[in-house]
Amino acid sequence: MNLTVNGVAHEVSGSELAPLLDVLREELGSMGAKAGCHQGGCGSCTVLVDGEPRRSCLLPAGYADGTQITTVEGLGAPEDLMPIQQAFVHYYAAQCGFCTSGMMLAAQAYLDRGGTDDPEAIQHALAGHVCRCTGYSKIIDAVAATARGDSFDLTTTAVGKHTTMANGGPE
Amino acid sequence: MKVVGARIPRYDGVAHVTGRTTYVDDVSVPGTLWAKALRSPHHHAGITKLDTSKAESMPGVHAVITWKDVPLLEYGHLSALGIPADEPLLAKDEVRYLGQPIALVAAESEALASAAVDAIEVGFEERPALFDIRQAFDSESPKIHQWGNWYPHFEGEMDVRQIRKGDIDRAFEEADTIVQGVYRPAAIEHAPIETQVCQVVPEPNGRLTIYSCTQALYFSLGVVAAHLQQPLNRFKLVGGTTGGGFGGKVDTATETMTCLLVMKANKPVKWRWTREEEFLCSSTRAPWHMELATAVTKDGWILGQKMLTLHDSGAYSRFSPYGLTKHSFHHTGAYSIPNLHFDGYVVYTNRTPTTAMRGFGVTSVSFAVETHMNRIANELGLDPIEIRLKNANRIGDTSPNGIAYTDPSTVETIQAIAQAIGHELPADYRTMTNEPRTGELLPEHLVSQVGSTEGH
Amino acid sequence: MAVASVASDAATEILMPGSEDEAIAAFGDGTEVVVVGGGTIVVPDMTYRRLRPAKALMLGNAGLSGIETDGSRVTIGAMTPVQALVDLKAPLGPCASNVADLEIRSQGTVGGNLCAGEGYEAPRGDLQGAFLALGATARSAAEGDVTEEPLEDFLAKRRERLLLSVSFDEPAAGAFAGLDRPHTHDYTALAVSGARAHDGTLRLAATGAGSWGARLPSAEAAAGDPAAAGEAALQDVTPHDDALASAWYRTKVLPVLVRRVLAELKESA
Amino acid sequence: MAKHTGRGIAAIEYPTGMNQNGDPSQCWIKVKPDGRIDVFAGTADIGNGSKTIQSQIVAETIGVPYDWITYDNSNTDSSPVCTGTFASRATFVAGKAAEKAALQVKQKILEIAGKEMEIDPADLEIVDGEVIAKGAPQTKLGVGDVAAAATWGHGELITGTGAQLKPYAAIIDPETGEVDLPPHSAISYASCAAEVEVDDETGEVRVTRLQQCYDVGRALNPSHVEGQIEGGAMMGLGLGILENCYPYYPSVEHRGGAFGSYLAPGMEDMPQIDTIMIENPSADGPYGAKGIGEMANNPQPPAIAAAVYDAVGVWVTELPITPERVLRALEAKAEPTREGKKVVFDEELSVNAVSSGGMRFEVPA
Repeated sequence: MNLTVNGVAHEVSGSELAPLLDVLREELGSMGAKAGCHQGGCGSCTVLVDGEPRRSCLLPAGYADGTQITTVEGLGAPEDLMPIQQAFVHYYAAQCGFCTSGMMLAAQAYLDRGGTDDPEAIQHALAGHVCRCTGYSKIIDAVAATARGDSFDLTTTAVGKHTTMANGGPE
Repeated sequence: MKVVGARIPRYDGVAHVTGRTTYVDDVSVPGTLWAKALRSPHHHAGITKLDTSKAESMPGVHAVITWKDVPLLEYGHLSALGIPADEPLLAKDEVRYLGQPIALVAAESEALASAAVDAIEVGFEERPALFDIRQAFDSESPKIHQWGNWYPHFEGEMDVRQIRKGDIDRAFEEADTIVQGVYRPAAIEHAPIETQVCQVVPEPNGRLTIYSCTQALYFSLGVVAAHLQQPLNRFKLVGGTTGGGFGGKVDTATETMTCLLVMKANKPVKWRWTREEEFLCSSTRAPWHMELATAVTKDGWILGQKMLTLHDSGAYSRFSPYGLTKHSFHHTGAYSIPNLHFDGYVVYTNRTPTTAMRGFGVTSVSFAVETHMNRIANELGLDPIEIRLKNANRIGDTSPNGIAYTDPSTVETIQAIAQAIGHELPADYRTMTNEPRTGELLPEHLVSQVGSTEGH
Repeated sequence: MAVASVASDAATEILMPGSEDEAIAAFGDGTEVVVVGGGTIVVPDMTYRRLRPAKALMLGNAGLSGIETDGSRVTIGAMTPVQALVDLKAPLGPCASNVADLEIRSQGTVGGNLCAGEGYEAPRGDLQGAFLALGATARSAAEGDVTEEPLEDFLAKRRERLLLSVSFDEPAAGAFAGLDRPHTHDYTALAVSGARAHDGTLRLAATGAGSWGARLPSAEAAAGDPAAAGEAALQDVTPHDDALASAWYRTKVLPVLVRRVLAELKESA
Repeated sequence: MAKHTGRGIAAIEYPTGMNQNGDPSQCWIKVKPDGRIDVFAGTADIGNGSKTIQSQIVAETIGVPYDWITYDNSNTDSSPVCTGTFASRATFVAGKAAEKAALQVKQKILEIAGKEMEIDPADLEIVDGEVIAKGAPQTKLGVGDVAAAATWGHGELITGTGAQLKPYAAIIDPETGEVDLPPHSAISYASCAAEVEVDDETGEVRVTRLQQCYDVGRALNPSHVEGQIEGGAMMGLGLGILENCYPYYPSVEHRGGAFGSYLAPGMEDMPQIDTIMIENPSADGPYGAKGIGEMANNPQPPAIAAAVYDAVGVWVTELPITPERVLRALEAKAEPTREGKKVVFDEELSVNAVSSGGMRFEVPA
């Protein structure tokens, strides 16, 4: 099988029925996709296959033969973050970070197909991704801001949309 | 004050969004073996046979461990406090919950490790299992542990956690209404997206490096060292970056057993639980059983409360006694109740052992006391916000163990919510503060409970 | 216990046909063959060692994908992703959009969904009800023999035959009612599909009330009185307990969903 | 079909730090020759923000920019003791240890700067990475220069250590629960209003809005606190209406082993979440902080239960409030037993309903 991962071509032997996730992590040492469940239930292993978001724990590696695969490492590097990455930093949209790579790749695919900042559309697009930490609201804000084409100040983070600071807080 | 109070981005934010954060499963050490566990297929059974010889002789299998390999088989979550342990690291002659580990295998691939687990010969004699905590609590039910179904090691070797305050009989006698109810929140899975995982690497100097997802590096270090009867510096725990925990990763569920495999195989070993193991075998938030009876006056003063709490610890106690004690200290919720009678029991069942989870011991109280409060308001025909403000903790009011509150903000948070939902409060409720009770807010029945905040 | 390992099994022989004919030939009489559509069911079942097939027939390159319309006749290839159906009219469109989430719908196939074995924790085959309500036919092969027959007949022997496509006539009206299911990593606990054909034939079918989709002939017969039809539906199925809902609950709610489907069909008439 | 809306409220309290205390956290800090700060602590970051918050505390306390700090909690060789990240203690207890260690570092920087500048350290302060003479801000020396002088000139290592430990509060009377010391550090408070929509034919409950007010003590990083509160709200929603390891409790049948059968809240379960933060500083947490991470999932379940009652007139007191439980309650239309002044709900759930021995719940009347 020929898998091109983040622009680098690899020839991989082994079962075409092995989950792409295991091939990425165990054979190619690409650790960006996380093994959260191996059941298709959490979304943390999502990668882009020819630009389409796929659960790599469900996708037989043979079906990725000849494709271009993008993992989180294939988005921007730390010094050259893509807008969706900047948005996740600015909106404080990650806590433990374990779901983040899958969540961002699904979000990037949503943006690539022309997704808007409509919260319901974002919720629908990312519905199968479980985040146990954030309660999702900052993730939705981050995706919406990216869809709007906002630019992001990475020295600070955004004020929560529905927050009120009472009795003389910093805001 | 520029940094504190500022909306600084996460220290690890850029690493998270670029996939550079290294979790335990991302540590890649060549030659690492995979671990798999033989787990109990029964909720309660005697082990009649355990023969690992076939598994041990399989090519590619480097180590098999059972209870015989553990220097100190029983070391509990609360052993550091001098409290006796009740759970073996690996089952010896009895299994008390479905999924309890009996043996572990380290082999050259995950599939091979699974095949080796299947090759372990094990025999069981099934025993009756108890799941209804009310039945397990009943003194006439079969016993899960030899000493019975109640945890027996509270202070003074009592098998019940008690709170007694004021004169409960008088409170119920003087009440206009007594409202009783039963509250039962469910067992919950922590479900962090990262499952339980560790990787142990033997170092040339004889030390073991333990890559761990623990929420508590030093606690887990102590647990490993105690089971293995080694000094703390035999081990280096590497971690600090955890893919979610919510209380479930304080359990040190994988580290000790993986060390034992490494000590036998002298090769690195990784043990990553499947999501199914995480759901079916890892500890959960406990299901609780709480019965409340509250003595109230017709104008909404709470005179006294009697409570029975059964905390389902599952098969072993783990942190349950700690959780129940915390529960008892907070069992009045955000209110001042002068007369209390609380009995709480940690009850064993044949469920997966339960453990700490976000809000440990008090999430249950919040559900019981607050739902009960809403029922009381409803029964008395009173406004649920006003009855709360009236009974809310104030400066000088005392907790169930008689400690005075120094600066409670129950009143303020309730007022803020009333305003947010547009609930019009009468002037005297709108202007209330947390200042010490006086006048109409200090009826005769509350006088004796007021304490001193000095020295706290 | 059933907590198995995450491990791929190298022992499985992989068959990857490049056309429908090759697929039919590779399937043979189906002995020891596990058919892989998108992989969303087979791959995790293999990962957890619930399934260890001798042969796996991977259909990804066999064609078999696409939706064709010939007049009012619609034919959907077995390898068409579920996501391709979401914009179709009720009951199929709303039923398809209720399946899992976007990523799984885009990978999972119509054939895989229809032929899924019973789930070990929850019902599978969310689309079965919608296709049954449409009176769909199934084109399938075994031992080189290709036949087309009513979907119900095919479903009864779906392990022995290779599904190639399903066809149905566009209904005059269709409706779908399922339990609200916002957490999308979840199977349909219970849903009812209904369709009225241009000749006036009314069909109703349920998913989640039993191990797989079932027509509701008693409810169809009583359709003039929605309340009676709802109760009658209970004669056609044997609701079960699983992780998502109890038999008791399914028994309570099936009549409600039947009534809602009939109301929606009446509105669109 | 009939959908009904309802609203319910709840108010709660929750302690910061381990119950009964006795749980140490420690921190040590060293300064590199260019003034950059290395912080070592054993506080795991489980998403709760240990790395961020402790770095902020150290930067603020010493008086240097946040990006001068490196924070290392990676292993037990380099870090001192920390009991761990649980019991809402990471910010409060471990953060206090970091503050104490940073104060020592600050003092040493001032001492060496005093020698370099020939000014009494008491007359110096550190602002934004520079040591400044109080009242004469043009007289200054960079913290980097001070650290260099310490290293190359004075032969000193600038370090600081901090340990936070509140003594264990013992139960001195197990009959009454009396303790010898306050068993908590700080206590925090919250209230919540939940709005729901209930379908009375299917029993389905949707939470449409959560309005919540938390006394956070001091929001050391408001975005972070929001994240804890919002994440907790969704977990509380899960507790309230979705999650259950044992769907047929107390039976263990049909326990879900997958995200497809265990209902963790997803993005489409989200209600609107409004957060009000009150800052009522704690007496001894770092910069007045309290720990609110855990309590964030406590007030929603009772508020949701009350909202369901408001909507359809039934109390569901077993969690989660599943569609089945709502339908069963609607069908039963159970009224409490009223006898004299007693109003008794849920008799069928009581231990008294199954007791064969003497274990009953007796209430005086």
